[in-house]
Amino acid sequence: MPRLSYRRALTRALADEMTRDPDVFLLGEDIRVAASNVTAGLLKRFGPDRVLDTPLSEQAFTSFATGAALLGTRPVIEFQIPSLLFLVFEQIVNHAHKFPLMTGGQCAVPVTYLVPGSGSRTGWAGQHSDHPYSLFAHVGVTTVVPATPADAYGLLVSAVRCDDPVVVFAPAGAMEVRADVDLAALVPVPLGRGRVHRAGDDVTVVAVGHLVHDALAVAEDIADQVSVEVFDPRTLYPFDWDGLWESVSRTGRLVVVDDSNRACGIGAEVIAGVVERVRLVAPPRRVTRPDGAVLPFAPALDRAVQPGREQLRAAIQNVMKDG
Amino acid sequence: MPRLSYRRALTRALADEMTRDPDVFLLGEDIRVAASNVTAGLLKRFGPDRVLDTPLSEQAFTSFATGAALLGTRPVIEFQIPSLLFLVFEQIVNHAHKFPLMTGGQCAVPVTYLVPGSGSRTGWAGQHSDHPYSLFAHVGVTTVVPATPADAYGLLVSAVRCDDPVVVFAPAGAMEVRADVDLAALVPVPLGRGRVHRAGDDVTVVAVGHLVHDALAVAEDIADQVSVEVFDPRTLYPFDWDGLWESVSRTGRLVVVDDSNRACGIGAEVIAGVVERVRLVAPPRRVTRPDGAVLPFAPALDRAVQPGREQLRAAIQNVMKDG
Amino acid sequence: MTDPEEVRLYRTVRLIRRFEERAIGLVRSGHIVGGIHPYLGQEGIAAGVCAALRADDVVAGTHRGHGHVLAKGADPARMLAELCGRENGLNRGRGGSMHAADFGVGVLGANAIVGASGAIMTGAVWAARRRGGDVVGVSFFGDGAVNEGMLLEAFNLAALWRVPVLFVCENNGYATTMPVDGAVAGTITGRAEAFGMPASVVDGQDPEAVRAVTAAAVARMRAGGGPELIEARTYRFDAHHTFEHAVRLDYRPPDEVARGRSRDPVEIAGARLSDADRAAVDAEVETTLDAAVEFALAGPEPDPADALAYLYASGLTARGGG
Amino acid sequence: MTDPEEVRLYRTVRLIRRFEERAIGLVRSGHIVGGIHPYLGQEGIAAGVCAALRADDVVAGTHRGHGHVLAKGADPARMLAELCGRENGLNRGRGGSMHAADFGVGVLGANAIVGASGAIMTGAVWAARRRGGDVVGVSFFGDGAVNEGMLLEAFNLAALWRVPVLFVCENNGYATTMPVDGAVAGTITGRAEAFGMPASVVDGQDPEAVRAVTAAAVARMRAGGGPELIEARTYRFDAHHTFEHAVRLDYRPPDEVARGRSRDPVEIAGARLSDADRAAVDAEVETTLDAAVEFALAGPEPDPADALAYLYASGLTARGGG
Ligand SMILES: Cc1ncc(C[n+]2csc(CCOP(=O)(O)OP(=O)(O)O)c2C)c(N)n1
Ligand SMILES: Cc1ncc(C[n+]2csc(CCOP(=O)(O)OP(=O)(O)O)c2C)c(N)n1
Ligand SMILES: [Mg+2]
Ligand SMILES: [Mg+2]
Repeated sequence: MPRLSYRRALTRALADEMTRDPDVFLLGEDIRVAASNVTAGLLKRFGPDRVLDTPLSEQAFTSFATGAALLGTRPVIEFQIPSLLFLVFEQIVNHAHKFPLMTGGQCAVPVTYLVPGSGSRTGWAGQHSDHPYSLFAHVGVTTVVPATPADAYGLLVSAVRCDDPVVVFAPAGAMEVRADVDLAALVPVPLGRGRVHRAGDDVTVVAVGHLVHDALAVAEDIADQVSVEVFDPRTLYPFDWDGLWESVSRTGRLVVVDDSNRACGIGAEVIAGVVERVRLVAPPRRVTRPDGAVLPFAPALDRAVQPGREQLRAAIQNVMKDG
Repeated sequence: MPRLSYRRALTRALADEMTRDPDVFLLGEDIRVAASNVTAGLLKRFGPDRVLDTPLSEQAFTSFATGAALLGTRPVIEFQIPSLLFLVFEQIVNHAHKFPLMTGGQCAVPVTYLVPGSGSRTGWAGQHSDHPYSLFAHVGVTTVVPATPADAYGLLVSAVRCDDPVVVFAPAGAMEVRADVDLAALVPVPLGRGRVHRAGDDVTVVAVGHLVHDALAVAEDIADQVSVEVFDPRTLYPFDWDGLWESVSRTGRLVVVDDSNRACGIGAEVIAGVVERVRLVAPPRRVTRPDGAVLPFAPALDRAVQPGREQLRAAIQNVMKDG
Repeated sequence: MTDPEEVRLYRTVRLIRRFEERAIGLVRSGHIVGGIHPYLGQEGIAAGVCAALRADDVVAGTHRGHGHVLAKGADPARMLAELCGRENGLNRGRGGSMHAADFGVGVLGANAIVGASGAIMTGAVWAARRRGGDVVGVSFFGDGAVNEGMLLEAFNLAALWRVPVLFVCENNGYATTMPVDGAVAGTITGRAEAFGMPASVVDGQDPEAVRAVTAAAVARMRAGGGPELIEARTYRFDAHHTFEHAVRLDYRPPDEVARGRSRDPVEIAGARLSDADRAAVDAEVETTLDAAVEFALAGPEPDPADALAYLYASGLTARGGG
Repeated sequence: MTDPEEVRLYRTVRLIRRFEERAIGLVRSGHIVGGIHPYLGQEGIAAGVCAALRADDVVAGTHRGHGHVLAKGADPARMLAELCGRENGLNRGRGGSMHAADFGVGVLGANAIVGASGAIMTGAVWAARRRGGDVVGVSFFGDGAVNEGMLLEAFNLAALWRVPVLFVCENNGYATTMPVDGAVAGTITGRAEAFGMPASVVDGQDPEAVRAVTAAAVARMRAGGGPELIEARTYRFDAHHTFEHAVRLDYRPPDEVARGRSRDPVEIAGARLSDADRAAVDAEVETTLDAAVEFALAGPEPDPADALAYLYASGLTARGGG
């Protein structure tokens, strides 16, 4: 079976959707030469009318996509830096997201916002290392964070086909992941459906994005002591509550590991959404970035601010101890 | 005792701080004629050099304030609409918030962002009715939501004096509240300290902003059945965990009522922060806006999307039933 | 007989004027909740611009948007029902004054965020053109909007990609209470020209002048030209927002207001009609608006159970808050 | 003997050039993590501009910011330590290449967000002026930044309020891979002029020319003038970012690169010195940089326990994530 990288899975998803649907087009900064190496080869295949390099005018090109979507196209925007989403927060949240309701259903805004390399890319420091997915879950824009190449493919395809705006975060920590994949078996992955990567009996670990791989590693590591179930929500909003409730109902214990800030992050939401519904045998735990985190430049500090395997292991051991 | 309105409490706080500290100045749209009626009289008292009307350039004037703060002043910006914070999210989160850490402590950015009339002002519809305080709690910018005139005064004063950026949300639903206040007794209210408005034994209701008044009304209403403690965090970030843990440790039950969207809102954070630490006798509940809420224009729909007293009453009754 | 084009222009300005006056009445009577930003005094702009457009052209407006929606051809009855928050409104009562839209007649919506429509319109026209045809679009905005970076970015994008968008700046001298001279360094037309766009100033109180300058710009755009800007000089006859009547702000000198009101687009357009034609149009407009008020007030209020209807075009159902 | 001003200019361009070359070496050797945006080829601009400033004037830079920080007078050793993420760096290792700042010498920071520094600098100078004095400020940015709405808003604010900010656009022909002609409708100077600002073009490869035009602008600003813009035409000799060497992007024609490199600010400034003077400066720069590398590599790595130090100036302690 060929080995597919996460990055190439994204490329493939874009190419497949552009082939399938002539209304799909791309825009962003330096996407023609594929500076991020996600759109490699697409200019040649689909031409400059469907691969648009933009000036550095994020607000305008984000709303340009909204307007283009209103009139029937399906734009995909690549953002070079996660914090560019801060710059276009208004355009996504106040416009793209709100148009359908505000117009009483007269329109749809099927735009995909793709952020290849979200989170820390070691050494990019404070303004380039954010992982703002919880913000989009809060405002209610469909938010996906694929962990594996196959999911990167399948979720990006579904995002492009979705009639609502969708933000796709491709964590830097997952971009280099490769997997043996039967290319013919690549399929759309439904939005809002989680995935149990590893079955277990004692504790459910909800892991987001690249942290799925850390969670799996920790689970293996302590397999002789604890039976860990690793649940990957894949879509943070809408969340697969049924899937998660089923898992924690069996295990009775919950740990969330999430690379966004602690307060009001998806970690908080997962805990709240579970304890409202399921009685746990031990208090749940989360492993997150600290409150208000800004990633310092020095590599050791940068790492210290991100959730790590040691913390996850400790959290798992603690919930086992607590009940 | 004179009756002080919430709005005039804000005016008074600004006037007092401008008197005390010549480095405090105001900027915003239509603040000279005081279109929002918060800055009334301040132009006359402090002159045009300290009450600056800006062009409609929210991004520039927000960063202008950052720059002015870097060089020793204490700007207060009034925003006419809550969603203008979306437009300047980058400028607050990526710049004002991050400068101190990124420079290794070389500077401070003491800017206050004041939003008079946050949340629904019935009839202002989708783009003018947001209540985005949970977003700022997530990113870790100090966030306050005063409920009463005295707290509006005291928290705004503390915000202006704080060496970090602070967002002050003055909910539309609280702006018309009046209270008998001894003006001489108005004092700064420490950031990060909650307040128990009403003591109770059976359940702790955490209510945010204007909903404090609804919570108090509901608590009175059902006083013969349930003894409700009403906890007003006042500052959402940093949160007064000690105060809340103390309360729920006594009552054993928790309901949060919060006018922001459900997913990843402060409601989720409060639940998570409590259940990590305190064993409750019944599953906690939250009453919030729905996921992804956009406020429709028609008044009945607008109201239906906001958390209401009936829902709060039901939630309280449910936690009492559950354990 | 009067030139039918002049009759049409007059009918539009008169319709907008009387629509606004009735709407203000409905604000006062509490039927319209939250208030409106009346277009009074600026009617000549929407009327003149839209008279030069085709049915398949598209427009996007502002918070002061009733004129644009009506002039492009939306049904006044459904528009008024929208302002009253009724299920039979253009947006089924979900949008209200600041978001009224009618995609069926090419109105992509009023917009409550100053400066937001420029980029949206640029994308919309670009998408329409991709499918062939020679549609053009109009983005309306005020003098305050030219200070919003997002609009200036849109100027650049439209100019670079030669997207045929007509940027219409309604310069009524104020952004709420901020005079244009206190807010705009340089000139409005100079800003557009800096992006390589042709720009001109027109008397916004004369609908025929607006129509003529728009027609010329539209002809150039249909023939393959890029975006242009028209600055229409006008005056807002009434308050910024009906709410202002309550707070009594004082920022426009009375003699300025008197001077501004003395050039009334309804009078200017009306003077070009015979008395009989004018009377006929006036009567027709009243009949239309009588029916509109009736239609609006008879419209059903939306059911609170449907408060989140249309939130997601994909059919996703949002989790409730209770 | 050589004019001491020319020696000073040459020393600065040479220092920046050799600093960058050493920094690239340290990226290759893994001592600088994450890479840098080299200022190679553009040294004449920072050198020329800062030579016309006073010590109490303030500057703010860009992602390609090493030149600005050094030219304004920051210690190269502490700057290099910052790039290496050491506790003895300018920002105690918290900022790195894109956020290097030295408030002590008026450097408010490089900035990783394109177009962000204009408004920050406008506010900073406004605040400084409020306390009296005649400080001026410089906001550096690239040709890509003039398409960012936030920067254009800052032009307006500075012009309206007559804040003495010199906007220096380093036009190196590209925003990453986007040629300036594909991104900027109209001209860069025309954009500034549209806001009523004087604007001029200067040869950015000639530090003396840059110094002269800056000095004239600064004199006008100190005498009460408002903001101005200088477009310095230049060429980026190397990759956009050191990372680019790895991915091998192909977007600049080889003959263009050759032509661009043929006008080297180090050579242009160096030619104005006697051979002996030039050799002396070169030697002095190497000594400085040898010491800087040593200082940087000997600097302690920050303690991970202090990862959130300086997060809140108020002293607030953030809740941890574990
Ligand atoms: C981005 C943004 N900033 C501020 C506001 C609040 N606001 C609504 S209308 C208005 C004035 C707009 O002035 P102008 O563009 O001249 O239009 P006019 O009201 O004069 O028609 C302001 C400040 C807003 N809606 N959006
Ligand atoms: C607002 C923003 N958009 C995009 C980026 C990513 N980015 C970093 S540098 C750069 C190119 C900047 O071009 P220019 O302004 O000409 O400066 P140069 O790199 O040529 O010095 C881009 C797109 C960014 N950092 N900030
Ligand atoms: Mg105006
Ligand atoms: Mg450049």
